[in-house]
Amino acid sequence: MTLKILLLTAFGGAFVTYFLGKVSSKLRNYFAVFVSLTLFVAVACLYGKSAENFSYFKFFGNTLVLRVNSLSWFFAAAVSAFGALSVIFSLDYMKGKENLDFYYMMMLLVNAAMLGIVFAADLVSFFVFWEIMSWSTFLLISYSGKNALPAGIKYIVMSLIGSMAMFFGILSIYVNFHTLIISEIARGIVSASSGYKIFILVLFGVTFGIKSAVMPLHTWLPDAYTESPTPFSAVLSGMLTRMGVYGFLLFFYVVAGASFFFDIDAGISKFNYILCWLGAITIVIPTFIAMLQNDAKKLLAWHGIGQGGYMILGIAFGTSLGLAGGILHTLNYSICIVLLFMSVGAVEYRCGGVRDLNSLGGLIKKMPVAFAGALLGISGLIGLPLTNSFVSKWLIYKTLILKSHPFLAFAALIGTWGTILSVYKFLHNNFLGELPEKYENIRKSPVSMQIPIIILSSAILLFGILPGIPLKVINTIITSFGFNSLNVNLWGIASETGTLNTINIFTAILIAGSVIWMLFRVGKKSFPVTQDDNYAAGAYVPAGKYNYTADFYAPLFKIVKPYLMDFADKFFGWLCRVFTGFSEGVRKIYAGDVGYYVLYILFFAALLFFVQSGGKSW
Amino acid sequence: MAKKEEILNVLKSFRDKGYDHLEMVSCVDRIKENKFEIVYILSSYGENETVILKTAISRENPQIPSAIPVFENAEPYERELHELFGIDFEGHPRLTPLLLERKYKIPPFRKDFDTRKYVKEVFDEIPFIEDKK
Amino acid sequence: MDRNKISKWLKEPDKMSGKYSLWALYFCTGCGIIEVPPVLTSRWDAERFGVIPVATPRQANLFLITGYVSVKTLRAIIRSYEQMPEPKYVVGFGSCPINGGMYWDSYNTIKHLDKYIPVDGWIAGCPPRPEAIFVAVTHLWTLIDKGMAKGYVKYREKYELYRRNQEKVLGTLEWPPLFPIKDDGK
Amino acid sequence: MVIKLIALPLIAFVIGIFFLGLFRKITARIHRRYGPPLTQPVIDIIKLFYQKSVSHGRLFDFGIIVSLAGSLAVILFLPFAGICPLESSGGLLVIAYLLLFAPLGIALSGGEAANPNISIGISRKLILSLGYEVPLILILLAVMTHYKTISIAQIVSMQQKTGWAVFSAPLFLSGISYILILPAMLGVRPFDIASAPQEISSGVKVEYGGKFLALATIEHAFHLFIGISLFVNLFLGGGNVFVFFLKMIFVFIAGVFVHSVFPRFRTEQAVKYLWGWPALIALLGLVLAVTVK
Repeated sequence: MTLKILLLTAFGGAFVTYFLGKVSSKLRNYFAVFVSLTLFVAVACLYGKSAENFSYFKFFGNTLVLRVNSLSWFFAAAVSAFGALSVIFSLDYMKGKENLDFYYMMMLLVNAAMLGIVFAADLVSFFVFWEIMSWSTFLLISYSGKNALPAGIKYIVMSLIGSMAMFFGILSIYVNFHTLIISEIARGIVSASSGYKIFILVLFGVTFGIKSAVMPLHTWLPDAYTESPTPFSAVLSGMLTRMGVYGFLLFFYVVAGASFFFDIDAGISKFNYILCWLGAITIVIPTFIAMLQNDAKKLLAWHGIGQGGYMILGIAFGTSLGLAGGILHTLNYSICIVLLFMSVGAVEYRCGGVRDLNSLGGLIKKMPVAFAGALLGISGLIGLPLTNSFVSKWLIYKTLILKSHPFLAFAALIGTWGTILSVYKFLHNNFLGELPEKYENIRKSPVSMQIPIIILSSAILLFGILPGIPLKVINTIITSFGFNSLNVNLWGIASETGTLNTINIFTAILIAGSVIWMLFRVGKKSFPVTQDDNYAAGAYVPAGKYNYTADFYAPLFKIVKPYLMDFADKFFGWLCRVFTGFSEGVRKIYAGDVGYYVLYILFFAALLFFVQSGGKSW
Repeated sequence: MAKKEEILNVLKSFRDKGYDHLEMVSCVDRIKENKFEIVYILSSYGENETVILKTAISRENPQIPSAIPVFENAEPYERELHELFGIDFEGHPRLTPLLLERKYKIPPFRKDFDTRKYVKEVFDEIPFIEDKK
Repeated sequence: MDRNKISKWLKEPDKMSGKYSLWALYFCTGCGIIEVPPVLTSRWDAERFGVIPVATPRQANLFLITGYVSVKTLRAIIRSYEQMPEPKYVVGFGSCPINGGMYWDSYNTIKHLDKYIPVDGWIAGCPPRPEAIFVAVTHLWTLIDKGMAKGYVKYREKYELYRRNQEKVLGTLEWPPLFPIKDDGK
Repeated sequence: MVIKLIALPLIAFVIGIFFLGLFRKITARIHRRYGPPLTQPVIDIIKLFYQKSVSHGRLFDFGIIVSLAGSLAVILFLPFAGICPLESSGGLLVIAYLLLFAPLGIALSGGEAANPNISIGISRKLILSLGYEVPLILILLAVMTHYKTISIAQIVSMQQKTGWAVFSAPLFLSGISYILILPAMLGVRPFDIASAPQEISSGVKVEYGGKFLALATIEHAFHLFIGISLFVNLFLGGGNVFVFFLKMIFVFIAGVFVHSVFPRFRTEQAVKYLWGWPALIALLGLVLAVTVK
């Protein structure tokens, strides 16, 4: 019964928070933090338990079921952890904004809905929680009004398309198998024809593809990430978008079954390769588009799309190494991007809402914690050795190379180098370079922002040096899918063709670093100077005259800019305009004048009469 | 030679004739006549000809309308003349220092500026820094 | 390499390495700079002596002032000199930085460079021949050996006087003093 | 093991510094100059350690240490004539990633100095690295797909059976492409846009003086060593210490010749060049490596 209580706490906590806010805002804040932390602890206690099937509700004769296994635990832990951290982060960030009761309620509601999704064992509760999540997300995205409203609408329209696809899928499954419980469907689907299976997978693929922003379906994401309040951007990018990945895992490997999923190559040219290539495209194009962005959050948003491609690639490729890499990358990427959004949030909070990369700079001396967070975050996003993403990316590359798919591997590796360029721009233009004069008196970020940043930074390093911790959980997930178990130890993976040993890398870098540090100490002590004392061809250049941040990659843009366009967005915009035109046309018929309607009724009556008589009356 | 008040009209008429390039604005200090001679050098790309326009202004009250409304590129030349000769260009948007680092009582290019005296007063007054003995 | 040199290297590696690796910052002030490209390139090849041109004062330890110094350039020269790391040596090149040369009565050219920054050596001539630069370099070596090229030490010790001289010509300098100035109540 | 761990960086250091000296000497001879003595880089480094320097903050110090430590770590993972103390730790992919530490460290270090020249230098460096990474990744993938392994030691040992990869059937195109991008990887003349002394006052090294510059010079020496020894490992079949060294010198001298006769590319010219013929040849090489077994 624990799951039921857990979900009740989650949903109940959200509503209680709203009403507590009417009493006292301080009480509301503490309660929100308390609820989210409780959820995290409760989820953490579920570690290792699995297959706890029980019904909690009857729905038209079908029992609705919750369950926990290693897959749902993995996602639930991440959801509750990021939820708690972003609520803590909100405390200072949202201070002084209006409608806070509503904001906190929605934050908790989104978390609760995501927990519901991962614990749901039947498709009805899955669908219901999915819809709760979509709608509360919509309300949070358009929370700040103005530009946020169109972004929210874009999101909800895309999301509704996905939901409809899922709805049809669920109906069709119910008609065919007369059950909605996932494990029973999985048993039933084995005997279904392969055409039907593809039909189901495509329907659900659209849903989850929209949610996890696979390339042609990504258009909602950049605006939504940019416009929503930053703590929620973190949740949105960290976990909410990754619900799509959870959906993919669930339907490809649990519902459809792993053995089946790779056998479709008889009919169409390998279903999973199409997904792989979509993933590869999703990696390359968005990371290059990200370089063009000047809005810090938008830059990160495009990375949200791009890094999603790695997960899809790893999952769809589907060897035990690749699958482990894909799932691990989901977690790793979430840590990094939540951290980066929080650093942006800290900067935004202190600089009065500015996140234009062309007008910031030099904040490292003022906000060292936010800088450290951003540095580790971008290292993680790149996948430098000793950060967490290195391991997951290594797994994906390796499986692609060893299975002789170098072109996919090329897309993935080039994506990494594109990532370096854009995230370095992000880091440099925010924190390095010259400090503008107006930010001379900025203070450090508040403690409520520092705590999540420090926790996530240490998580990056911990999972980077000891990747065995998450890999052990992931190993149980992939064995439950029916794949071979990986030979995981605490600091890496041993396999027959090339092993990964992070402890070796760690010691090598540590020893090299300390030797160099000693060498560094041997030299004459250096003399600290301020940024004013800088070589400028002999001239003295005061602060504020010295910034090179605009057009950071100008020479490259001359070459690549003509080829970098968001074609999907343009296509959807065109579709939108066509529909608007169509609706305008329809509106001319429904003009709102009673006289017209009477005319229409008479006309249709005459027509009906004519049809009824079959033209005999003439 | 043109008159001081008419200089803008004259420049404009030359520009309309096709002398559309102001090569430079210069100045000569006619100290004996107590006058500054302002020299405008215009040229025409089409005709490949150069025209030199001159006008004279008094030394006590060195004022002349700025040529910027006609030729925009007169700006730095006029700043330079303002700095070196102390001529006021009426209507010039910014007569800020261009070349010189120091302030001089008499603008240094005027003929009554005694450089030797100035050097003795300023540069030679600065002491050498002796080594320790 | 003879044995004498080896023992020298072991005794005072700082002096020896500083001697044979003079990285020069050329301040292209006047006509003297025209003599520098032949010095660097194939004809005279300064790299034999370990002299190479560098682009920024942070890396240089030899400062060549090649020609007259106007008031405006003086500001840049002081700035560059202060940005050079110690030990650093200054060589005035041509007669203009020595005593004004042909600009001895100019309203805008400072006459004696060593009133504003310490100069370790002079090369006379208007302008000097490229060979003179090598003579200067080898002479600088002996000065370094004997511990006589101590301009930077002098600058540190008498920074107040130098700064006062600089401010007499340039007005108040924008940048803060390099070394703390003892305030003696004046 | 421990002896190897200590010996390999020392060998790399000596060879790298020797290369720096040789570099200046050969360039001088091509210019018909006498040139500095071979020991000149050593003298320079000693001098730089005795010189004072300025520091712009903690990251300024930290970045250069990270950069050099990254290069040093790469050397520990890269076999030199069969000597490789840390072979079993991820192979070529780890090296490709560890190579990122050096530019990123310098970029971070320079970033704190707030000098626009540095920012321009960093941006050029990153763009150039993106430029040569495209063909380089294609080349590395071709090699890894052909030999079905990501371990360099295995690649070398397989070449000793089948002959040098640069002359073998499926990989010769990749080898050619590697030669074409080698100057860009080493950062020598047609591609020294990131440290152009004339335009941007030696780019990222503007604020480096004293020990910072010394460490940066050592990093450059290591970088020369890594770039060339990677080529010798992957395409020229390794060899024992003497042969390996001979092959390295051979490749290096070819690089110096290119360096001393070419002027500098503009950034976009460099990228256009790198994404042109070298990338095309590398792509063909990859296709060949996938199809020909």
